[in-house]
Amino acid sequence: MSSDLATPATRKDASAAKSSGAREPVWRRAARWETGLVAVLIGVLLWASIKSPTFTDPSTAFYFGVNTGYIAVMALPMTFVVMTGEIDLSVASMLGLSASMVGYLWHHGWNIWAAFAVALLVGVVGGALNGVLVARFGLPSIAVTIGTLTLFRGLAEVLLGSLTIPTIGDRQFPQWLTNIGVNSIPGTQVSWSMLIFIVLAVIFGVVLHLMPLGRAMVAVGLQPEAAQFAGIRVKRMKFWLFVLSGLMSAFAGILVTLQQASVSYNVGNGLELTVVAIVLFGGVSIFGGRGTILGVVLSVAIVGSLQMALTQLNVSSDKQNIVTGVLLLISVIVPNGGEALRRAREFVRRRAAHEPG
Amino acid sequence: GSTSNKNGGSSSNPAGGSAGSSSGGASGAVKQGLKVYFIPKDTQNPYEVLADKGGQKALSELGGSVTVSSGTTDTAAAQQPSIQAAIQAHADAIVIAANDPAALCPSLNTAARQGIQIVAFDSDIQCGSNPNHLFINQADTKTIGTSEVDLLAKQINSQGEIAILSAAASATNQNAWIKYMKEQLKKYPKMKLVSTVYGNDDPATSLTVLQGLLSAYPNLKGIISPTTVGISTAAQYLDTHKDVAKRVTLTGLGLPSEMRKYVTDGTVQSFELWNPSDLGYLAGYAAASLASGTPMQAGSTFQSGSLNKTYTMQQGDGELSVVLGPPTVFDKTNIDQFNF
Amino acid sequence: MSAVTVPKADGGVVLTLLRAREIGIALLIALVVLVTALHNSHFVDSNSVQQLLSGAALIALLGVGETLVIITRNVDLSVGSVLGLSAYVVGDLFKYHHIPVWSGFVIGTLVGVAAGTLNGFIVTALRVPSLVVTLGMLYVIRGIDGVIVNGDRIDPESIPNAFTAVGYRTLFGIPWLAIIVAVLVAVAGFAMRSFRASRDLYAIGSNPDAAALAGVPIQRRVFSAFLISGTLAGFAGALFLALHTQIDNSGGIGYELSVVAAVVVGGVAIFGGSGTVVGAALGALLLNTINQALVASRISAFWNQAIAGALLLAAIAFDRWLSLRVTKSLRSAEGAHREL
Amino acid sequence: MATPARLVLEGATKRFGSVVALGEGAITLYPGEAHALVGENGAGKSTLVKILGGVYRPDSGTLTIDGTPVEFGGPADAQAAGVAIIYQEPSLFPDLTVAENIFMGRQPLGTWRRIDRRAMERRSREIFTRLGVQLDPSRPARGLSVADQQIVEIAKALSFNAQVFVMDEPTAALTTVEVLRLFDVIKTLREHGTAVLFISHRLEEVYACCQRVTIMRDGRFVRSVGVAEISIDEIIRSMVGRDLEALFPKTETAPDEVVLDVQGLTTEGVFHDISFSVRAGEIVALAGLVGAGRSEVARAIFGVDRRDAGTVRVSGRALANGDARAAMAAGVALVPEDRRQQGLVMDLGIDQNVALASMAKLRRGGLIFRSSERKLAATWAERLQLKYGRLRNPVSTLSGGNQQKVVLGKWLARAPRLLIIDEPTRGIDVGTKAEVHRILDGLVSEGTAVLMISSELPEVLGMADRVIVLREGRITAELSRAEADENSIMRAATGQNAEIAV
Ligand SMILES: Nc1ncnc2c1ncn2[C@@H]1O[C@H](COP(=O)(O)OP(=O)(O)OP(=O)(O)O)[C@@H](O)[C@H]1O
Ligand SMILES: Nc1ncnc2c1ncn2[C@@H]1O[C@H](COP(=O)(O)OP(=O)(O)OP(=O)(O)O)[C@@H](O)[C@H]1O
Ligand SMILES: [Mg+2]
Ligand SMILES: [Mg+2]
Repeated sequence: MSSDLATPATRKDASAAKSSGAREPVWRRAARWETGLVAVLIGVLLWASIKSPTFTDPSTAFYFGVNTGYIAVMALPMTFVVMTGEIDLSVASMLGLSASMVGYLWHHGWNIWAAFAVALLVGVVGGALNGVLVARFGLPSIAVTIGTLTLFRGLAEVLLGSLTIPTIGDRQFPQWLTNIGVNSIPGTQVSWSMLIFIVLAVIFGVVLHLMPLGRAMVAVGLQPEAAQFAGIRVKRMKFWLFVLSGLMSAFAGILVTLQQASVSYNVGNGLELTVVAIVLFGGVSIFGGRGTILGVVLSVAIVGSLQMALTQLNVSSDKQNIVTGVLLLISVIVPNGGEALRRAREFVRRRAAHEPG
Repeated sequence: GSTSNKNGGSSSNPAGGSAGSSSGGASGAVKQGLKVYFIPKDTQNPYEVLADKGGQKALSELGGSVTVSSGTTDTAAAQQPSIQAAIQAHADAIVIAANDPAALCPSLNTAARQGIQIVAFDSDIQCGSNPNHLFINQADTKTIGTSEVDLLAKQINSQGEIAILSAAASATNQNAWIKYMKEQLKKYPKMKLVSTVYGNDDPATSLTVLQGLLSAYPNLKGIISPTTVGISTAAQYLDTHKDVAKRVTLTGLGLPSEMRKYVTDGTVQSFELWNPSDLGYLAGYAAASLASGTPMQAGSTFQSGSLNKTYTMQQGDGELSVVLGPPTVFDKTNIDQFNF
Repeated sequence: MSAVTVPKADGGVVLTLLRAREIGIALLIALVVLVTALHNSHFVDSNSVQQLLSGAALIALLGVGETLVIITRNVDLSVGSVLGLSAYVVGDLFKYHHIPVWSGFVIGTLVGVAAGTLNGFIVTALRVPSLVVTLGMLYVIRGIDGVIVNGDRIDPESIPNAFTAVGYRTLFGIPWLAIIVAVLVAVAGFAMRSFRASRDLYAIGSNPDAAALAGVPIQRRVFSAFLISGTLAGFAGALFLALHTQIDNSGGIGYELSVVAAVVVGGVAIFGGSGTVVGAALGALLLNTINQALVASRISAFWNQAIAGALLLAAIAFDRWLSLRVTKSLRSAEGAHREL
Repeated sequence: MATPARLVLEGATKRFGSVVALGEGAITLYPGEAHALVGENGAGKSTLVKILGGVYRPDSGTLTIDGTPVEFGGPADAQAAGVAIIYQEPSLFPDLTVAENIFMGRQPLGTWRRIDRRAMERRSREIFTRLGVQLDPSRPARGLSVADQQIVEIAKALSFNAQVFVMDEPTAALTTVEVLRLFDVIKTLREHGTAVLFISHRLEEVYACCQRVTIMRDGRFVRSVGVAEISIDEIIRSMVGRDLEALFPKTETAPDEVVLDVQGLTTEGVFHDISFSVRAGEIVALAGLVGAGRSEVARAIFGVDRRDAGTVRVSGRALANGDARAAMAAGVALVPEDRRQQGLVMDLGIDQNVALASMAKLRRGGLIFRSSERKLAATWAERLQLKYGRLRNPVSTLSGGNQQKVVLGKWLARAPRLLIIDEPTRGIDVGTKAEVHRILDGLVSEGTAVLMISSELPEVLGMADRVIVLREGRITAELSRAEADENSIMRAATGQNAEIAV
């Protein structure tokens, strides 16, 4: 992007930052949001334990992991991408493409590890395509990734068409691998995909909050031009973050393939908005530069356990949708609500002061 | 698939006998207070809603209860939590219309291992023997495929180019029917299937691909749309484009209530379906019966309440299934008698 | 030291023409149509052209509102849900309350007004990012729709013919639907050029701080943009019902991304400040044309989505290339006039 | 004065959290006068201007226009009251045409309240003619140079027919000729009875165009006098509150080995065949008019822009093209011209900004801790005498001069071998200016090579050991300290004999 009159920085000033906490240190804002999330999480867990007799069943933890683990894995690179002020809407399609690639190769007699390797490579290539278009050609990521969302899903359809792998007569996927969808880690109720997510979350958290790369991402998200002048390779960073996002989505595709022990091309359809919702609810600013991995982890925990509890209570999925939407709205309204109230009060005061005069 | 086939085949006779002696084939043997989870493709699909209501009716007749649970999107992932909830609630049976033939197998297998009976309806699962399950077939899969081709053939004098307007490319039931349509078409050498297009059960997409189809194949004589959204969208198009309606004949699977207008005004001559409510009702009875100890194997029988029929499980298509009955063909003469 | 007229600076006539994005997109559409028609002359049959237009009409209409919102550096992801809700509410009233035909359009629009008001209020009064707000509203409105629909479905026979006529009637071979939308696009296009309030929208998106300094009532204008977007989505819901003549809970699912794609392809800058509603409408037409052309070219259905995605990327890239050329020509024009 | 005041602001205060931006602001403007407002960076001038413009609502204080007390609810109210403002930061709409930028919100209307574009462009052209510039009103504002942006800002304010005309540092980016033209315009405005408030850090301009001057210090009104009654030194003393040491401290040093060697540097359409070198212990100034391409040369050397041709060597090692990281590793630092966009991440704390370029140094076992960032920042804040509240406060809360010090600290923390500094004192008050100059002088004494870009001739003449003059992207002269004077530089910069009058 050129150094034109209106840069992203002024955009941020105008919308998000101008309100409440712009002048406050980042960590204090974040800390407060995370505190709120912890409170919400505790509230949800308490409420669910009281309301739903089966919520305290140990298997809930396992199911929670199975249902949310692979989505959460995509939320991590998405956090990085959003931190730098971009967005990747192609993650769910990449998940589908990678899974379809595994299925396609498996169907054609490949070794499972070779199939995984190719699927991950597809993730890297797809991510690189996003990266090139966004970082090198300067195209807006929201538009590019809507395009690749269609493209990747389309390629998955080309690969598998109407097939579900394994088809009748195919080999089954190796059972010791597909067991990750059925069995928890021995001696615990933690699913494998959740363990993977937790390990990754620690790594991503360290990178974001304690490493130069993380600092650089924050700077890029807040003010790309200034970051560039500080020697940060903005384009290169964005490129690699999209590659990372592609890779992790492909990995999530492998996870989901194993959990379901099968693949169709439409696996993970529509998950992109779920991933974005999780990241945003975790307190990551859509304008970039603000957010924590802890927030995203808490968000995963809240969204996942709410879904478990509501399904157990047989709350209709439409009402669950409403809950998801309301959570998102709360995530932006609460931090800004105080400021809005203050503005409203001032407005009323001014009105009142004007009227007699 | 093949192992289960063999097992089922070899053990069918003695097991059938024992089933007969233990349960006596009477619905009176059904346990009270059964908990059955109905997991439709999504909670809003009107067709599935009718089926669920049928299931509810069945279980309330039998003194049990039905929980309907699913997502809002037609994905396997959205059905997963419902299966888990059923497991955790120690349900007696799960009746599922699977969004994916295989993706739910691991979860369903877990459920089966906890003693939950698995019944599939509308769209079958392909899990081999993990778990064993009973498929409530709306009509014999092969019959649906062949009869639709026959229906169309009758109307276009068995000749000309035809096409299929399906739902999503990955829809299991659609693909199963299409397979048999293709087989049946071999009997009509003058009818040529030129294309299969996918409208994703979205009316707008269906319209776009339909028009694309019509311009790609100007000599198209017939369209089979084995999906309710597809056939009604196509019917509306033909209804408003009489020039096209004159040369193109439409048939497939549709709901009488959606199609009545077009059959009455002659745009569509005939199409098929079964009563979705009966389908759910039968599934409910099957699930209750299995949960009450009827063994899941070929030859087992169970009563079906107001359907007034004793159904026998059969090993067909490599899967254990019962067939609701032949599909009803709707046309001008009978369409007013149906209100679903 | 003469006044520099920018267009002459670089690239000549072609670039000047292309600078009006609309012409570039129109050329692309012409290209797609031409290439397809060379393949298959039936692609330009009147039926096919009618479907090209009416298939794009709803997305184009939503695109008008979306353009207004995006120009102000916001985005409205709730349009698909609003359309679905509006369509169902209208259908429900036709079916169960037999409301007069005209009121269908009014009520549909009012549903949109309510949603737009809510979006606009949250975004402007609370000053929160619209992407998050409208993503939340996408879920909330779809959920409310589900609660209202509750598995029901509105059938074609419940909807008055006079209402559905809007969906299929033509005037001089052009679908009413397309005419209605074209008129709205033209009016909006004219207004966006000609009135102070609409220029304010561009100012806000181009540089919000400067807009505030210039005394532009930012919050009021952004509110209006959301209100208009909601209103048009509501109206589009009524048209959706007229076109498809039936509705359940699934109307408009996923439209938000199609609309954003159309708008972006139509040359509206996703970060605000520039773009036209005419461009957005043409963007919608281009995408629909591509989809229909793929089927008409007899390309295997499995390839459709992949090719559509690739073409979408190509269109975005082409647009970027164009605007880079334009910026470059502006740069080289600059400086030439500076007095030393 | 006998005439009644046009505008009176009294006892205005404004605080931002704990920062008191304006403690006791006051100004009185009379019709037909040009009134200067001066003060150090952060004295509160812009804050006062924003109060006049209705951007900020004062916490207390009264504003009277033509004897009537007024309260502005927003910029629109101020405009309606006849107050036109040119803000310090250009605020244009890049996507809109120049004419629309000028008339935003006040576009001339035709029938049916339609915007009359033709009238709008005609009137824009008229204003440009008055300003003596040629700008196409129908071109988009995107791509305008900083100077042209400023011209559009001025045109915007002129289009108001305002009673009160406020200009916050309008000349910072203008060439001499344009400044003179602006003074003419101000004169015409005065003759029509407009009150003009003029803010500038170039005190000679104050004498050239204003009748009275108001001095502010630390957010407070200090005094208001006629310019004839006060000397520059006195103004400075009132601004700074103390006597000022030399503005251009200059220690003579013997230049050492070549640190930067540039050969044949070219970027198509911007600059051509630039070759020069900078030695350790010397300051080389790049002079030239705004738009000559000096900043672009600096950016290409540092590697934030790619070059089309040429080599850049630092201490004999060639730098990769377009790789700022490599340049930094080789010991190059660049203090860019636009500190708000390029120099600083405005929403990050002072500490993180200072540390941003020193990540490698601060890393402990691959990790960065906030405490080490803060320690580094504290060191430099003290050395540079930074005025701040807390180190974790966002730099956006600092005044311009202090922001510049943060940028300096950020790069000096890397102990660079070569410091490129672009407009080191643009928009900086005289007090801080002297400090910055002293810092530069200190660096050079320690053996750092400095490449300085400056549009202020006194600064170039006062600080540089050698001056390289650019005109339209080409080197037109290389002058030693002895050869360099206003005339020789301007001749090289303009390619003609130019009288410098200001
Ligand atoms: N929005 C703000 N939030 C917090 N502090 C602010 C804000 N705006 C200004 N300040 C502080 O108020 C003080 C006065 O700033 P102001 O911009 O008015 O100074 P100035 O006299 O215009 O300086 P300069 O000559 O550098 O433009 C400074 O200390 C600045 O840091
Ligand atoms: N925003 C811009 N848009 C288009 N061209 C620009 C822009 N900025 C600079 N240029 C072009 O680049 C060249 C040099 O730019 P610039 O004004 O930065 O030079 P400079 O000598 O560094 O001046 P300054 O004193 O402002 O630092 C000129 O030809 C100018 O036209
Ligand atoms: Mg200032
Ligand atoms: Mg410069």
